[in-house]
Amino acid sequence: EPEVVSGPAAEPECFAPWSADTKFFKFPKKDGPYRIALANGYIANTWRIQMVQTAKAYAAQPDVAAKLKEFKVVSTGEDVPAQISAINNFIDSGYDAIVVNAQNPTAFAPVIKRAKEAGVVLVAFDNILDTEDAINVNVDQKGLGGLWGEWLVKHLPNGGKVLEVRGVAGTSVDTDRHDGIHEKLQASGKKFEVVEVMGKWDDAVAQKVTADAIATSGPFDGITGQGGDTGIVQAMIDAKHPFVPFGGETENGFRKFCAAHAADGLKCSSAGTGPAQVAVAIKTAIAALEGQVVPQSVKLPLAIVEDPNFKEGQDYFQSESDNFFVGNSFPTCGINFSAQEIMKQSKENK
Amino acid sequence: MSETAMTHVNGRKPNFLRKLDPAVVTAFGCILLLLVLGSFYSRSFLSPEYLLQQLKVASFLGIIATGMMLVILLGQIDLSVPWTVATGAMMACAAAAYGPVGTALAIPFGILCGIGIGLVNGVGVAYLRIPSMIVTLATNAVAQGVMVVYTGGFSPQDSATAAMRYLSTGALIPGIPNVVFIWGLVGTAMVFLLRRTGFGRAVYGIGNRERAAYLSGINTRRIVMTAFAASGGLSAFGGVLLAGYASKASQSMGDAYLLPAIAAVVLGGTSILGGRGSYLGTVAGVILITLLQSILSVTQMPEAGRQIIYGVMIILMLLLYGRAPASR
Amino acid sequence: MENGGPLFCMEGISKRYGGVRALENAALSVRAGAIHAVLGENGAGKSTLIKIMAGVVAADEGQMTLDGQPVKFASPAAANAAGIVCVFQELSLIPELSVADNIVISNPPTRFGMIDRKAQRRLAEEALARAGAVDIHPLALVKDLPLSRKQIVEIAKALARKPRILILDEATSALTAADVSKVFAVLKRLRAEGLALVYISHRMNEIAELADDCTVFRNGSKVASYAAGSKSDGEVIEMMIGREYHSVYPPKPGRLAQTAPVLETRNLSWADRLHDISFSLRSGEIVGLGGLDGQGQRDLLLALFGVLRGLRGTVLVDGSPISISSPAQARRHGIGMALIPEDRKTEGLMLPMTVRDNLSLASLDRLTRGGIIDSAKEESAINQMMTLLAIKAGNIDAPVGALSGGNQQKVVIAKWLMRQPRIVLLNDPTRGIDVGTKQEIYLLLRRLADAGAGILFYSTDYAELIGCCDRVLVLYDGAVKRELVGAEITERALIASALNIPSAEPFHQEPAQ
Amino acid sequence: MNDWQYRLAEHRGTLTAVAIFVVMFIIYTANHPAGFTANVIQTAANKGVLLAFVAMAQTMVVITAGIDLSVGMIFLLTNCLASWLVVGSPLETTFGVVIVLAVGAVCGAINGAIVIYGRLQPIVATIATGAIYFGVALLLRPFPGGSVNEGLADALTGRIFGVVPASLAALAAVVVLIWVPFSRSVYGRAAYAVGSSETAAYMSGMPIRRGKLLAYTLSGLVAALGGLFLTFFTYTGDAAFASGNAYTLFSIAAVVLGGVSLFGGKGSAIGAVFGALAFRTIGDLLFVFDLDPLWQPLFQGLILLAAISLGALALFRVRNRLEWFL
Ligand SMILES: Nc1ncnc2c1ncn2[C@@H]1O[C@H](COP(=O)(O)OP(=O)(O)OP(=O)(O)O)[C@@H](O)[C@H]1O
Ligand SMILES: Nc1ncnc2c1ncn2[C@@H]1O[C@H](COP(=O)(O)OP(=O)(O)OP(=O)(O)O)[C@@H](O)[C@H]1O
Ligand SMILES: [Mg+2]
Ligand SMILES: [Mg+2]
Repeated sequence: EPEVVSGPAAEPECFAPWSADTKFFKFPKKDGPYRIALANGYIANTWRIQMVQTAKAYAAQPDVAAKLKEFKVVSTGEDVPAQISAINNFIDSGYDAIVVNAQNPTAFAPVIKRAKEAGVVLVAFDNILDTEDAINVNVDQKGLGGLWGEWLVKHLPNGGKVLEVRGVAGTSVDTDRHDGIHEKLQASGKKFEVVEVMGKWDDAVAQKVTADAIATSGPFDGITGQGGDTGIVQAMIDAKHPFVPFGGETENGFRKFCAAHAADGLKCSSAGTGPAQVAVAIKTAIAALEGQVVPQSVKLPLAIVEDPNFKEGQDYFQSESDNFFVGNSFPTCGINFSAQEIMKQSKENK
Repeated sequence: MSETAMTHVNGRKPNFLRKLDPAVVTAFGCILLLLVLGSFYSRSFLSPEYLLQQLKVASFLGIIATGMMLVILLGQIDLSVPWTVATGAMMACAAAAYGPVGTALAIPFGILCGIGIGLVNGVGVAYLRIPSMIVTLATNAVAQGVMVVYTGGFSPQDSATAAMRYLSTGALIPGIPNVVFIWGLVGTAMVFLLRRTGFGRAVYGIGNRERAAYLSGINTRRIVMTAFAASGGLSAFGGVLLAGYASKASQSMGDAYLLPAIAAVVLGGTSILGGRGSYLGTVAGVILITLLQSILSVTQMPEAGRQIIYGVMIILMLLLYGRAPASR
Repeated sequence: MENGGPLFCMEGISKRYGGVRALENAALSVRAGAIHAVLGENGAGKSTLIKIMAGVVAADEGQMTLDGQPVKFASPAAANAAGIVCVFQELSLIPELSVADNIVISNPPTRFGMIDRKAQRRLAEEALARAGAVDIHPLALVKDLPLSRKQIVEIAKALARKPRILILDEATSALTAADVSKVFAVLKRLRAEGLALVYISHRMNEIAELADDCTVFRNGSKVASYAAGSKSDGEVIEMMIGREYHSVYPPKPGRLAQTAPVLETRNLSWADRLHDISFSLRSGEIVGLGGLDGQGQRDLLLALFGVLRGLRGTVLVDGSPISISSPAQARRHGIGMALIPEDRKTEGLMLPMTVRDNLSLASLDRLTRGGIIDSAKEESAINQMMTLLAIKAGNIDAPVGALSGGNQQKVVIAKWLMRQPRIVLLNDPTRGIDVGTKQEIYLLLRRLADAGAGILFYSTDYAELIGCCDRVLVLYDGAVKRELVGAEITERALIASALNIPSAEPFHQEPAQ
Repeated sequence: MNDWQYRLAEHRGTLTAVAIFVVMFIIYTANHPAGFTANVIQTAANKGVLLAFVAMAQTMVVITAGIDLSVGMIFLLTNCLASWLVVGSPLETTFGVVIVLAVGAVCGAINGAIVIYGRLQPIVATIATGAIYFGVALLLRPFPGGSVNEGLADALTGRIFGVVPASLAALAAVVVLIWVPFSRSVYGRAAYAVGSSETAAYMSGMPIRRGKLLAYTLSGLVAALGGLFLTFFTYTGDAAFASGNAYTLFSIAAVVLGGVSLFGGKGSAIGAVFGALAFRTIGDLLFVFDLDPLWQPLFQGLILLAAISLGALALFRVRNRLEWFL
């Protein structure tokens, strides 16, 4: 049972409250070292793999490792009940804290109740939980969409035709980002015509639907993509579509394109929250177990790079995979992973 | 099938008419209908650029569906397509990391990995007699597992080689993407295989009744295994080309190809029970599915509506020509 | 009962399958308390006629009356409800269900809406007993039974439905004499009980024994109806085939071939089904396999053809021991073996494929060069076979399933003859084949033998063994119990040794009848 | 052979599934930090029961020699519907449950009608209807949300007398009230018969269409029971495409592990239920073996491959090669 206290949090820079009325928790202090579990859902995409790698890398850092008795990761796939069961199992097995990238924000009410009763600290990140009873390490998805929307408004002062490549239908992340974009476009008062297609956050799908959209509804004056942005740019190149302002995610490949074609008009805003946010979630969990004050809802800073600031070796990595997600640093939390560190981690572990 | 066959029979139709299966003709009719319907929404649906673009996108599905068709003709199914596609793409790109030799061998290596998965499927189905639906499901899971380990293991190379890019996006003849030619080649080879070779006959025979084929002295197990290997190889080749199209390989590349490949083959008039079907039908099915997906994706309606229309359209088209004959 | 009008009457029945005219203005009239035999060569339309009668297919034209009232059956269930029950030529048993399930299938006993398994078991046992097959376990799965047992189950199933009109379409074709006589006893009893029976068979002796009335069909139309016994066999056969008819069997060569054996087995054993079988087969010789059905004859053929695993003993071809582990090896050059399987529908043919494809399927290796089919060669090979066996097919690009049973069987034989086999194994190849065709097949076998093939010939029809074979090996319980040579091959000798009656002496003294 | 040998042969597939499950579950609980406790079993049961329902639904179609690739989508659709309707007063809740089940049955009946009267091949027909059902689910729940009668939900996902998981009891009740009467009814037998040999069934005058239609309809109904339990388990509705697809594919795996023949005519939903529980236990084994997270998917794949290959052992007993082709 956490005690609801008043702020600020222990590391106010890092554990920034979501909003002014965010509650602060103080859990009863437990003696370390702790047993912490990560209940991941889907695993088979680069973002998730990178996230798991980052989690392991973070847990292996000497100062963190010293506080951990055990760090266990289980991936249960797309199936929500399996993830719920995983958390139940972690509770029954006596873990001190459970970090979760939830497959569904609303489905965990019963298990949150159980965690609370058992005194287990539950921290959600990326896909967070719709609750006030667990700690959420939050990405402002709607804010992210807003950022892209603003970028387009800024670069298309007279409005225009915008291609919006959305994510996976039926998810709250997709809905939030979409709403954010449209709110800003509308607020501008300019005339924007938006063509929507579903890119499923996947380069191949996004490339295909973009190609179709360009062929049938193009050309566009601006583009925004929630993911699969490398594929979107690729489709523009294939279709010889002129480069236009683009608000998109943080894929390395996308940023490579942005850097290379900025001069031709591919003016990008690349923003998002990399997989490294898992480290913040783990850090929050440890802080909570140590009895420090933490906000119920932590607001993660967005990693933003905008034209003309793309720098090789820092904002993107020419020699790394296109699928790699950049934006792995949260300086305010002392978390700073380089691409190399993450991708090589398990090799050294062997 | 053979051109000199006219002697024996009374009143046979000329060869070209006899070959035209009404289902295939109707399928092509549906394609035209779709385009006309689409053109009400936007004139550009009839533009040559759009049509070529669709043909290009259809080629990937076409190549994958070719392998699927071979397996379906045997009365089997290959559910390992998604991760075979991904494995082919990822391994081809991975090979490119190993210097010029690796780059040169990238494409064959990717295909070879697919053949490997196909062989496991084939051994499971032909020699261990496990239903294909479940072996291929399991190998799909294993391939996924291997790729996850691989991606996480060490900084993987996943950019397509220049050759892969050329195959997918280049145009030997200006205007017509190479990949369309490749599909044409694969398709021609498949038609030849099915119609003119002993292997093709045996495939149809096994699909109709494996027991009788076995008792006819056909090495049924080897043929089934070969067909699965070919399906794996073609899926992986599809993956390699997709990687060329997208300039890179990624994990989820193949997800969007399993159900459409099955639907395309069946929409083309091939019986899911095996032993019956023509490649031309599969071509029609592939184009139908590609067009349908494309048209739906650009119409501005909620995803729910798209899904419903997609399902209804497939059922309507099947009802139009894909029905089993009435039994009385 | 005797003096009543016809119970069931069909008139002006026509049925077309695409371009094929199966029935043209056909008629049939059956009366209660009598057995009505329907005769006709393969493809005459007998099965089609009774399928219409039983509601399986719908006629294009024509009327049917039952008890003088016009009737139309929308489905087999409707015909059943009217008391018409049929034992189909193609078995209509459900392979994955048990014998008991199958017997009560159309009208199972229920309690509280659920099938009452005890009652079902009882009914099944009764029906099996009535059909004279107490050896079949009601819980056995149908798919595990040999064909002859399946036929008995099928008959039991029909009996369990308490029909008014019972139709048997070649229902005894796979049965041995012993089983047939049990079934006949049942049929005669049913006749006495006042049922109308329609009986289709190609075995003239069965017709002679059973029938009261006969109707002959040719080319989809009725040729004649007559009271049984009023015409000689020869006349009947000429009506059926529409031409003159001579002795069924070709003459035997007289003395035994003295060539070297092409095929020999020494102490061949398999599981608990085959025991120490040793025999030899010379080229130019037709050796019969006799005995009751299910005494290991089929297993022996399969064993020789490389289908069975775990064989013990030796098989020699041309004097050298070989081991064959698949049909692919068995048919190989140097061995040149062919097997005409038992069940043409599941083992011999791909029914939906064309006649052409079926014919060349076993010879693909010979018709291809570098894996590619040589169309000209294929064409000529097919034409040769079509003429040689006089296969009646409207269109060789039509599915083989559209041929009549007899022509289908010819396709099975033809596809193997195309390879010019040196050793031919035949597993009851004339089952369900009309006399005309049979005659052609016997002639063909003899010609094959004369051309140097060794033929091993299993038949459930003793007359065939007597008429065709130079020698007969009689199997009992998986072992060769007796070898009959030349004039020793008589019906009595066959039956006696089939039943494994120890002293076969008396038969030797009597001259063959 | 005597009676019991025949009966044993009849149920061999089911018994094998039970054996596989028991072995796996023993390995699991023996290595679980919390051991064989009511909590652990309840957790496993709640997760397993969902797939068990879907697998049971799949079985009903598979015995007719069909396949239902929309079963996961019916599961999603009914979940989304339940998250709207199964709330409020007991009367409203009951009403909601009835509607949800009826909608599931209608979905199943639509599949059946298309396959039977439209004479389409089940595999594509259900790919298409699956898209439709998913579309409707998405209309109902554009994003996750909704609620459920939590009292009922907790009761049905909790424990009876503190020991027996209520969800297991519900599953058993469904088996007894739906599967057993169906499989022993005339229509159930017709469904089996159609799966084994459609022509023979037709020639024998069985009510094949009604048998098939009933099988498809009940399949939809049971899938809806699964969707209902998903709602009880998660308190929400969620039209997650990937999850629906996963359940469809898992149900095929479960059915095969449960000894049901994909060629139709053979097997039992009870086998499929144990197949589902066994399949779920594969996932649970991840807890008790300390595997690198990235190796987990491979481990699961390999176990599945191994489990299905078990059936191949029977091949060594086959002495007549023709038995390969049954
Ligand atoms: N389903 C079908 N499709 C096409 N043609 C058919 C079909 N069934 C029967 N026929 C044709 O109808 C004719 C009569 O066939 P039917 O099976 O009635 O003959 P039958 O007298 O029973 O012969 P058999 O003695 O060989 O069984 C044959 O020429 C056959 O090819
Ligand atoms: N294998 C088959 N061979 C021939 N006809 C078939 C077959 N399968 C189905 N049919 C069709 O089935 C129809 C009747 O089937 P049946 O009587 O078994 O169904 P039912 O359940 O009684 O249907 P209903 O409820 O509509 O009366 C026939 O009209 C026939 O067209
Ligand atoms: Mg007949
Ligand atoms: Mg009816």
